Amino acid sequence: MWENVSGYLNYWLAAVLLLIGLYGMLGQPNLVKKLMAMNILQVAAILFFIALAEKTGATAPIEVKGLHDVGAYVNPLPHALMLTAIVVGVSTTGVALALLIRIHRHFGTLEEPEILERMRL
Amino acid sequence: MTAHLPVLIVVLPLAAAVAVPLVALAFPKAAFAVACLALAAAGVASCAALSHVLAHGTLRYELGGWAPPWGIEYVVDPLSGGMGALITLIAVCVVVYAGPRANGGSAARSGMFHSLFLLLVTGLLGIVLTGDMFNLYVFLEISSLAAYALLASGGIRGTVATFRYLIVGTIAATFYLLGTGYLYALTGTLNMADMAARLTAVVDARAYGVAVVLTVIGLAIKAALFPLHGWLPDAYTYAPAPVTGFIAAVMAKVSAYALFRVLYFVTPAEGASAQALMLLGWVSVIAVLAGSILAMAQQDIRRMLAYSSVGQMGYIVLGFALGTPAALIGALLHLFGHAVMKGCLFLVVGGIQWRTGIYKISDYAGMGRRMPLTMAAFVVAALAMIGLPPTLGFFSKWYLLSGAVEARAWLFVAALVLSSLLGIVYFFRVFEFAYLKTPEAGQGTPPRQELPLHMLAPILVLTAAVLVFGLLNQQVVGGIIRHALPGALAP
Amino acid sequence: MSRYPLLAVLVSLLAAGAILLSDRRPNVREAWTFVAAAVKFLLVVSMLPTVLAGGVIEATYAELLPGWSLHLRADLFGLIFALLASGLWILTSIYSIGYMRAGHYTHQTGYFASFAVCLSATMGIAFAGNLITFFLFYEMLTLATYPLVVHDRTEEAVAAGRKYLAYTLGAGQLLLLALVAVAVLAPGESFQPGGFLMGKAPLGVLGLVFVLGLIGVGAKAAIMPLHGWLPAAMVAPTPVSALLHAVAVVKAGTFGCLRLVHYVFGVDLLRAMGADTVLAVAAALTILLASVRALGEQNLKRRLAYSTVSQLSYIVLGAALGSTAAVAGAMFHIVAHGFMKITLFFCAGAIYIKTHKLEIPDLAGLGRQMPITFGAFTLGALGLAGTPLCVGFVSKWNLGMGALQSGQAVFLAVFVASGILNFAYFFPIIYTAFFGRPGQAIRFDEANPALWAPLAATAVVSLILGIYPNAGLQFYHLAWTAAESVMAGAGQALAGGGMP
Amino acid sequence: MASLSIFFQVLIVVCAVAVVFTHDLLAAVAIFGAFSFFSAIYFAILGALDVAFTEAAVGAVITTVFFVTAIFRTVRRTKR
Amino acid sequence: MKAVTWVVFALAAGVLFYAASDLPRVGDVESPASVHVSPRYIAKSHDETGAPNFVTGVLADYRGYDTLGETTVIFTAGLACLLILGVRLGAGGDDE
Amino acid sequence: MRTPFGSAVLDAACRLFVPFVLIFAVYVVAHGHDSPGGGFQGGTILAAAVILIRLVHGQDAMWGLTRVGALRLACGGVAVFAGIGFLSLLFAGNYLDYGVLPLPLETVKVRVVGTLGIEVGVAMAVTGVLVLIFDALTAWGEED
Repeated sequence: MWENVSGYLNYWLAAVLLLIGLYGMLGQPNLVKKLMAMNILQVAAILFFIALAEKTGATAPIEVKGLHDVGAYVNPLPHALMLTAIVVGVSTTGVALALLIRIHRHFGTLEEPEILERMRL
Repeated sequence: MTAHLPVLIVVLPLAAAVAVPLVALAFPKAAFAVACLALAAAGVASCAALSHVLAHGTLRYELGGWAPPWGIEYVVDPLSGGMGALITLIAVCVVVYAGPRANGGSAARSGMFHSLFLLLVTGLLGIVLTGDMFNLYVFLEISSLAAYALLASGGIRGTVATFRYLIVGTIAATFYLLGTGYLYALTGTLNMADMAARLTAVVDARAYGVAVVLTVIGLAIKAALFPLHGWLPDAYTYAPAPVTGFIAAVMAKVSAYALFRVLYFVTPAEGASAQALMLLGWVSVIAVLAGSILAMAQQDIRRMLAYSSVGQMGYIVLGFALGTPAALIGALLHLFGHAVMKGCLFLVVGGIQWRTGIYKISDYAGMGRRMPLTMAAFVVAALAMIGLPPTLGFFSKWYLLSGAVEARAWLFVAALVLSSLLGIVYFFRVFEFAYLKTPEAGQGTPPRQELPLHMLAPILVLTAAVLVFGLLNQQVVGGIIRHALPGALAP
Repeated sequence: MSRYPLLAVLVSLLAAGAILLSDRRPNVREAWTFVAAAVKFLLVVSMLPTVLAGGVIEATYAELLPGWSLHLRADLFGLIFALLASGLWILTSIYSIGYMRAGHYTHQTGYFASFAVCLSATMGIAFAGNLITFFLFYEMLTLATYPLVVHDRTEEAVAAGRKYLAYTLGAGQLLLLALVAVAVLAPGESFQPGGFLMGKAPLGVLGLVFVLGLIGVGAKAAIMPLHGWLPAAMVAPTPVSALLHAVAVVKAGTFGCLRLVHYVFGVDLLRAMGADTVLAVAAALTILLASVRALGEQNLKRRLAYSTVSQLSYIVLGAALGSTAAVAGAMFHIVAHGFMKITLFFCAGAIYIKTHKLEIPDLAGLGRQMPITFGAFTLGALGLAGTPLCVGFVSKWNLGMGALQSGQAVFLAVFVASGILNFAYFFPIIYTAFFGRPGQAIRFDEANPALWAPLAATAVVSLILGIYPNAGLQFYHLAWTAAESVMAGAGQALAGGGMP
Repeated sequence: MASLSIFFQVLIVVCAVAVVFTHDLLAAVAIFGAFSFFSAIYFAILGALDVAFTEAAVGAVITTVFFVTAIFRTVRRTKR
Repeated sequence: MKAVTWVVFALAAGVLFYAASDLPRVGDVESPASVHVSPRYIAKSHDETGAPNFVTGVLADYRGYDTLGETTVIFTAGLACLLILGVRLGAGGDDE
Repeated sequence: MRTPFGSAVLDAACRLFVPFVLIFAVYVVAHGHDSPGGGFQGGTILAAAVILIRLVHGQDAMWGLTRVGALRLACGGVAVFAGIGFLSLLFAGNYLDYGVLPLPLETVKVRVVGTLGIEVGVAMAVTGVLVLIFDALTAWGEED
């Protein structure tokens, strides 16, 4: 039973984080919250990729003298991809925060319903 | 040098984007020239690449000298080459239109504006040319971030709209990334061609279906396919004119292109992608009608055009969904044509707003006399949107219709015809105001306020393109688009 | 020579550009109109000998769709329409200038430019060698006419414009569908006498295509119930009503109808589908109902509009009857009705400019004050009713003969009944004008020569053509030859007969 | 090893939920930093040292600093 | 908005949990990802790129172009923030 | 920040701390090859150091990075990266194919040098941009 579950636990973790992130982004009225949820969403994607890279019994993808077996190292490709993804995440967060500050400067609030209400006026 | 054209198309605007802020600090006057030159150079490069591809077949480029699937590959085939040429053509027009004092006047700001514009172009070109799923994601993010900045550089309403777009866009990008992750998990590769070859073995996996769903949803959000279009109208409405002109013209189109790439060049024809296409077909029928109906309800001309874009994206996806050669030709021709037409329309509307502050349709009274050339361009482009001969819009609609008739998809036929009729209604409403109504009595005839040359010229170029490419559509179709069809359907 | 059709199309298009550029100089602007009209007419006439000798002048240009190029071809039938439209354009130009200046109209530049574009489109329709070329110019005509309909910028004009667009562009979409279907069934075919669709698809499918196409052209041809736009469009300045709504636009519709029936589908196919009867019945009903509606209209222009609706269906009925004489009659009626109806509209315009009256009771006594105008009106009206020695009689005789030839004598009765109705709605006008008692003391005299000269000319021409149908441009000969070519391959030989 | 993994998995989820449902934004940012930090550790457990390092530097430091800055510039509490 | 949120939420949840059990198990040495492209990175990275850290080898060399894209992304973000917030660059304020 | 958290203790801590951070950052960049780290991580740490200085000393710190400097650094970083790509084009290689650079070393070593070059570029860009973003977020009411 445990064997069955453990093999997919990481995927489920990623899925749960994704859902939390989605909920936060779509359901939370506060813009800062949305952005934090966005970061959680990105962690979910990263986690998913890292889980893909995993090999049972393998070590980190840095060469150890004398160990040349392919199965001995986890897959480095998803790691490289996720470094890029993290950078993308922080870039997006930065831009979003800039937008958010500008919105706050004008409306004095960060609650989406209030902003929409004032835009309608 | 020809061998290096694929990468030059993308890297030239990138290099210029890096240079422009520095140049703007040192020689404020030169920054605009650098931007123009770089885009022109990229345009020349993409046209050269396209003609080379048409003569000698697909051009592949191994970045870093690493053979795919280990390295990243650029693929210039007639489809991506054509898209590249289209993007650079419109980019050159728009950057000239924006002019050296774009966005608020100060040299540094204008330098940043142009730099971000170049980055946007870089991102879109990268998406178009890449043959690697993850590289596509990276360039999708470059273009998205640049687009967020440009869209928000207008007023506060634009900023709020952009924030919403950013949230939705990030969800879309994450979905795409996850879809890529699923595909990678199933095939172990990121290279599109390699992936296509390896996917046939796993078509039956549930994870494959999910991969397709995630990828398609991600790209459909970016392409603003109804009902995932929520971000689009506000974002298009409140952005500065050149930005909307460019983004409305090509950005959603590039996402649609990516959708086409994935569904026709990466995923196998049977299985989940076929079901996804069928679903997209039905969705796009609703999109075509809903977009047109919503467009009719708008008072703000920019919103009207934005909703019309939603409908027109439906046309394109409808063609993808039908999947017959004629329908695909129609969709791709419309991809091209709609970019030119909508770009032209938004540039006109933006120019009018810039000159007179008018953006309500009811305030357009007398505009035909105030800005005769600009409005003439609007009329031509609008007639093309409706799909009247001999404009480009007619011919793409022709192919879509004949594809739908061939496939005996009568509902699609009806949707296409109905949406043309709705298009007549909402565009002729503008014509009536512009040409038949006179402004408030007592104000006399307003003076002529034609746009300055650097704004007018790109508009007229795009207008001419609508007509010329319409009459020469067989050259475009026969020379490029036919060769751009996926293997089984190409001649 | 093979460039002439294209030149004939382009000359007025160029003129439109020149007219727009000479916005501020009315004399130069109108000179352009004249030059273009004259050049166009000469171009078209110079093609006549070749075509009469049995030749076809054609050229293809840019390929627009797979197999379908921009194909311009002057054949017998096309030339009839082209001669008529380009010839009448000269007269209408004179009339327009007089009318627009006398009526102090604004936006004249746009008016003349649109007019020129309309003529280009009409030429294109006449010379179109295949369906896509036809459709291209057909939509162009729709668009170019719109500014003319809404020329007055009044609420009524704008509403009429909307109605016009709703009918014509809507029908255009259906025509487009029919085109797409034809393109799928028989890719790249040009118009052929006798049609080319036989056997390309099951009859049911072809029938559907035919209905779509017929609605497409029928809206412009104002076949009931698609006629609603025509009376509404009468708000346009009278020269527009005269040339476009009596000749170019609606004739383009009927012309398209004939093209569709005889050059795309063919009589045999039509009969096989049973569509000929349906079409004939629809046309016959239109003839009668429109005549009755005309009786009820008190506005002169609107009465003329319903008369147009009725007369156009003569042509459609001729096409549907599908015997040589009927088709020849239909083709000749395009010419005949053109001359007669333009005379009537010119008269209405002259009356309006002079008196600002168009309600029929108000015309009382005007006939004696404006003898030329009302004399011409009488000639035109008599012709439309089919009085012998008038041009209307020639076409009606042929149509009647055609009805007998195809063994459907009931339609002869329709023609006769319609003739009586024509008398019924024209006679009161003429009677009121000549013998009515003027309601007020103001005396009017003849309008200026720019107005009465053209209408006198058309009236005289319609009289001459009634006596010598082949006079001048050999319209009658053209019509017969074209009809014979169309019917040559038809299953049941129905040739022969008709007028000497 | 498995129990360590599960411990961090639970921590990550708890932190994520707490981030979304905390009303004090500054507290939420603090929890978010912790969330990033725990995920970094978890990445390290999975053998992704580079990713862990980057996540720690970016998620736990830079992003958090950005959030704190932004919150100082705007408002600290959510309405609901 | 709320309804949309929940629909998206439910769909995403369903889709993700539906698919997860079909993926290669975490840690599977024979999964496509482990056997197709990546072995070369592990086996040859040191010889071909000189990087004993395979991730760096992949990031900076095999897929160096992605990293250029990544750098461009962050560069874009920097410019975007400046443009959005209208920050003046020079210490003296106006750089006209 | 117009109102830095300046205090004697913080100032001293900053003086003590920052040099180590800088050295560590350089180490991370340089050793990305054989240990976790690289341009991005190093750049982040550098940026963190600069931001620390900003926090303690405020915008007009004597040492640190001006805004224009940060922008130049950012542009320069990307330019270095893209420039190395162009250099490889110049020496008849594909874009970013470091192996072709004309250095008197064996190919693998040349690749290492090229990789190091781009890591430096990435580090510059990341430092510059993160500082720029921080500045943008903290620029009180400077908007035009």
